[in-house]
Amino acid sequence: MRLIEALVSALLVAGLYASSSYGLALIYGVMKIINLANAGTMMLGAFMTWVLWQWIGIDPVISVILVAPTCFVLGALIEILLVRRVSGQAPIVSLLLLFGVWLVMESAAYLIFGGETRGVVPAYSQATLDVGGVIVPVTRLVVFLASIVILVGLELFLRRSFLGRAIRALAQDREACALAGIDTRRVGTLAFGLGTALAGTAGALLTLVFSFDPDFGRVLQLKSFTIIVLGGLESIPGVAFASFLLALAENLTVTLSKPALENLVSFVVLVVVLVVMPGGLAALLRRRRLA
Amino acid sequence: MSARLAQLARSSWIHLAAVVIIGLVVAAVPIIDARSFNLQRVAFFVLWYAILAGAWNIIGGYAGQISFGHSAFLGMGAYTTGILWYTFHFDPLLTLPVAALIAALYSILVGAPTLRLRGPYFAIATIGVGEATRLIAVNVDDILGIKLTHGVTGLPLPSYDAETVYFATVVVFVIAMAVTIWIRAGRFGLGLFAINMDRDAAETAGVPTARLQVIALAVSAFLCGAAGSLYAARQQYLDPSTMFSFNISIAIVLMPVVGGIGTIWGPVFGAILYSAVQDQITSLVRNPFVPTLIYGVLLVVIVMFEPLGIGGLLSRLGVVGRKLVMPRGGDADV
Amino acid sequence: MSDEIILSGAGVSKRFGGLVAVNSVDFDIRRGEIFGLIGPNGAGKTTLFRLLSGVYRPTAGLIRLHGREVGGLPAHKMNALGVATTHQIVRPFADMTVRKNVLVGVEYGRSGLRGAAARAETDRVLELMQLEPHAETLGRSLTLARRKRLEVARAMATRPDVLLLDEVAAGLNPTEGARMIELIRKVRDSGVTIVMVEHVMKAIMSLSDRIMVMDLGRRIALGPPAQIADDPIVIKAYLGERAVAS
Amino acid sequence: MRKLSAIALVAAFVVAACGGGGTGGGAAGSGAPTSNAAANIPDTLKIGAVLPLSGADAKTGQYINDAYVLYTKQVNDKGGLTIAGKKVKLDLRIEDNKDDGATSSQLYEKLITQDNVDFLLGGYNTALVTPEIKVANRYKIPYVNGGGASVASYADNTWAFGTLANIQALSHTQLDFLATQQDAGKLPKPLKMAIVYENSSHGKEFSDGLKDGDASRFQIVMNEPFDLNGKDFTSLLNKVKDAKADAFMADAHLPDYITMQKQYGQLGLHHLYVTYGARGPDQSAKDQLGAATDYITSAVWFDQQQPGDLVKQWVDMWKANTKDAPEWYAASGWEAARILYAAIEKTGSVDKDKVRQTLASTTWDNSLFPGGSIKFDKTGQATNSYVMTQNLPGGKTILIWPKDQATGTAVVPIPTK
Repeated sequence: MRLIEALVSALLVAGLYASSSYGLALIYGVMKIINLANAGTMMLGAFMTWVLWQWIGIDPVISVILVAPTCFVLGALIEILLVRRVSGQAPIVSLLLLFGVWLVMESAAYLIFGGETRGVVPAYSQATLDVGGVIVPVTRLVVFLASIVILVGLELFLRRSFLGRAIRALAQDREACALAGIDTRRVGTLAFGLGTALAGTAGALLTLVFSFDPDFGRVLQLKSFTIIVLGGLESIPGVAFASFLLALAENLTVTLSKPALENLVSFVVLVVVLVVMPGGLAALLRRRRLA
Repeated sequence: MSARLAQLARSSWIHLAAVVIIGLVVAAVPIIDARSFNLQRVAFFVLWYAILAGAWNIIGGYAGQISFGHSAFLGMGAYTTGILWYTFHFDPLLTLPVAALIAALYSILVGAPTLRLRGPYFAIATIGVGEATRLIAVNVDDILGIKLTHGVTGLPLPSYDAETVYFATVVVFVIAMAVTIWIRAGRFGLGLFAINMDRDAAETAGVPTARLQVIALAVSAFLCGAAGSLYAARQQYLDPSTMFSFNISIAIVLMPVVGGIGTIWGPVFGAILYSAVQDQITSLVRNPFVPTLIYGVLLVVIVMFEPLGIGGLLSRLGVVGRKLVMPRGGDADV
Repeated sequence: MSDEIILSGAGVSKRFGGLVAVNSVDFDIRRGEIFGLIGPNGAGKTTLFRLLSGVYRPTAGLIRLHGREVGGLPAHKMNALGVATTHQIVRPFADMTVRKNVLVGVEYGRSGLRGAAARAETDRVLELMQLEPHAETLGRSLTLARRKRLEVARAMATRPDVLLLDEVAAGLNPTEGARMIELIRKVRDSGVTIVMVEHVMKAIMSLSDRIMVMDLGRRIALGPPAQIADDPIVIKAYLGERAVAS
Repeated sequence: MRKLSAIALVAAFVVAACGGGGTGGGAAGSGAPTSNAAANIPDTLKIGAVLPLSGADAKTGQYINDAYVLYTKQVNDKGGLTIAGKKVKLDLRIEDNKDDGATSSQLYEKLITQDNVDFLLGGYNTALVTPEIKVANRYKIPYVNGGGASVASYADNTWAFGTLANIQALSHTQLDFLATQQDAGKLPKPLKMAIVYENSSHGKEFSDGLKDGDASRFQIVMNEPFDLNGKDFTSLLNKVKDAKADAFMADAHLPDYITMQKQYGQLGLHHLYVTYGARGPDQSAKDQLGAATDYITSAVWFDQQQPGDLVKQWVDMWKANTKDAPEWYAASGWEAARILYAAIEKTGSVDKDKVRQTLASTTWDNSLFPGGSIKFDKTGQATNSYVMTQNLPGGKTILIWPKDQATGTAVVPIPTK
């Protein structure tokens, strides 16, 4: 298989993985909790897009304008009503809590939409482009470009805006922020809301490529864990880079050995990365800063 | 020696007695009415889930290391018995100790490196281990080129007397509960609770945290392996997507957490609730939203308001003595 | 206080990436003495402390306990060799009763006691530390002073030869402070060598037989309290340039 | 006080366990064949079935569910079955296994032990049917299914029967068709095939069947399994593109077929011949994929365009009574119910072993399936031949095999876009 084609397809898949991991990375970076409800939010985002497409005929990419704010509000509510109450306890408690939230989201989707697999078929769903001899599906290209836009937008937001800097500060050292007069609770809520909005946006975009049901996002979320641990828990570009690494690793596994082992690679990478970097990158950095 | 401490020793005997009574009552069912197939089916699955939940509780409840990959050990046990039975025609229940041992050894292989991780990181690592084990079981025949697990086609097993498996399950249930009670009352349990409370402080108080966690996981995996062996003997058909499924791993976490994490009877409450919901309630409504909603809401409520789980809720209503479901960190008496 | 050296360090240093927290420090601690360790914030006191208790592994240098090299052993092994420690930020087992907190020390320490004997020993330690009225309260609901005593009790329960106390008097009001000092003296009289990190000058000066002063990871002075009090280098490190000149 | 609560707990435990028992208890007849069946024929006969009514295969499960319900209703409307002269109503109970193998076998066990069903209608999807057949054999109850085609499911089985012929025969049918296209000069000889199959016994048998093709006519350039219910086949399809094969031979279930064919189109792949085993003309695939399903051929156990009045009447009746398209799984569900009930009537008793012998020994005529009749071999699986269909642009599907029943000429090779 020509190298360029492998690279291009890995890039496109990396775009999928990255967009579904930004939300997880932001929430972990700031709140130091693993948001298991990320998959649930992606699924809800996908269904919202399906409703908008099915009844009002809005294209998935445009539907993001409606899906993202709704998910932001949903995320803010989850943080205020639930996550904040257990923030004092061990991080595993918030993980179990968000796992419960994910199950509730899944049951809501089953109740409203039933169990069948659904899909969104915009006009360009079959269209392909010939980019320098490599045939590229338009839908994946759209998702790839969207993930670039999200990457740049998020970086600018975190670097330039006041709120963005507050969020990054919170990620570094929550106590110091509180002492410096930052309303850590409000920033926490906004960060969680933003993370959930990113997950909802990813869900909306992924409808272009995947069909989905209430159980959607489960395997994808496991890959996002690998990505946020591998790529960097506070750096958004790190997430994009790790997504590419994982996509390439999977691509090579399929090409060189058996396609059935594709997911095995991502799970083995997950365990190895965690064990080799105990406590993940953040703990490594934190331990160095502690002395 | 103050009366308080005497009571401490005596109280674990009460729980042990309760376990033996339950075992005898459940074992009497087929003796009283050999054709009560439904009662035996329900009782088997309640006991079977209780073994898994109780085993998980040792590492998840006592030591506080939440594992989302326990189906790996269940599957290891089931397939060890399946392969020994199918290929070498051993009696499945005789292979049970071997199956449990191999599951325990596997847990040491994957546990030693991952147990160093903390809280959420350990949880994610176990998800990775669980899924990786499932995919290995699916593809091992192709990788090694030998007929071991028969991959996705599943391992068909000869028939076996259901009643023998039933009694074996009662025995394994009593042993599993006895082990969890004995650990909790003893020095080993005290060390695990210390790890659960604060691993670094425990380490400086002389607790060999790494070694204790590996042993706790091995005991937990041993019991899960035994449960896997029982399942193989009863269902007489194994396939990797069922035996190593993420859904079972989730159930094994849900039962003790919702039932009452770290307590003796929490996993049993959780097992009763889970099999009641799975068996009776899901067939009332032809939509999976009901079981998922029940587990989701219960999990959120329990984690937020009553860490002692249903046991805690019941004790608030006075149904069950508060002493019976003591706090997470162990207690003055058991 | 005999002059037999129980715990010593030669060229001990600890680096975190580029940051040198402890920079090749030599020291020797004699059996039965109270050895104070003082210095401005960030001088590397806590890091040295954690090197001794086994929480950190030294980047270089040797730590000897009873003459045996022990640098880098994990905390529970150091405890097994007789080095117990308390923590700067108090860390009781929150959901466990005071009794069980101490029982952990007894059963996992060097007493080797089990079952009823272990429970008896727990009572003894509780009485020694005046904690038996609170035996059944959970660790999380103790006052700061009682938590600090609980930490010392748990450490003493492991029957150490050397007890490392990390700012055990900090945050206590005068009466509690005095009571803690009295307690430390009682522990030392029971034959335990004590190494103390402390900012409360009254405590460290009145208790210590010898004091080591650290600044920016280096040892800048070692000697009896009186000699340390008016050592110009120490004053400069603490109070800055002009203080020395005046 | 604690002693009291410990006892309370014991009682609660036992009650909960019995509570699950429901009407179970020692009801006679459950789980073991009764002796003098001829005399005590009950007024109503309980029939149990467990289908995937939610999850990935919910669409297909619904079709089979409707087939069972409709046929049972028609039987009851005519007063029920006549067993040894007595009119017996049918009480059909269908449970949802949510597409999970463990749940499915547990629910069948529940139907047998708690609801005391007398006979069983089968489930759908090989991964679920195999454990279900194990339960039927364990409890010695006749089980007739229209949704399990893999040979592996029927290994050492005596009590289960499947109306679907095995998958090797499906592959052989396709090879025979391809041979005629090669002889007509429409396809190269040898034909380079890229085989991609779902990682299940169903998929393995599809791939093994294609390996039986004679080497001078067929050359396998790629043969890879993929994980079921996958969401992304990009790397796999890129490998297919790299194999430069003439024919793309895939075997998948409905959800994977839809996802894979969508990505096949998106990645701009093209082959002279494309098949997804038994999937192709499915209405829900056409809805979701539109033109992407054009020219796909499939070998199925039944197609509405088969000649004969029986098929025509059934298709009209089906369209009149359900909102589902007359797909092959509707027909195979219908046949399963028809044959089970006919066997009970023919045996003239509810004795499970006698009904089993009738099912095994009889050739079931006036069947919807090709050849008009179904005969179960000694493993319990039907041995009918397949028909092949091809989707044409505009959503039409034509019958292309066997030649004498063709309703149009197959478009081979597939024109490049």
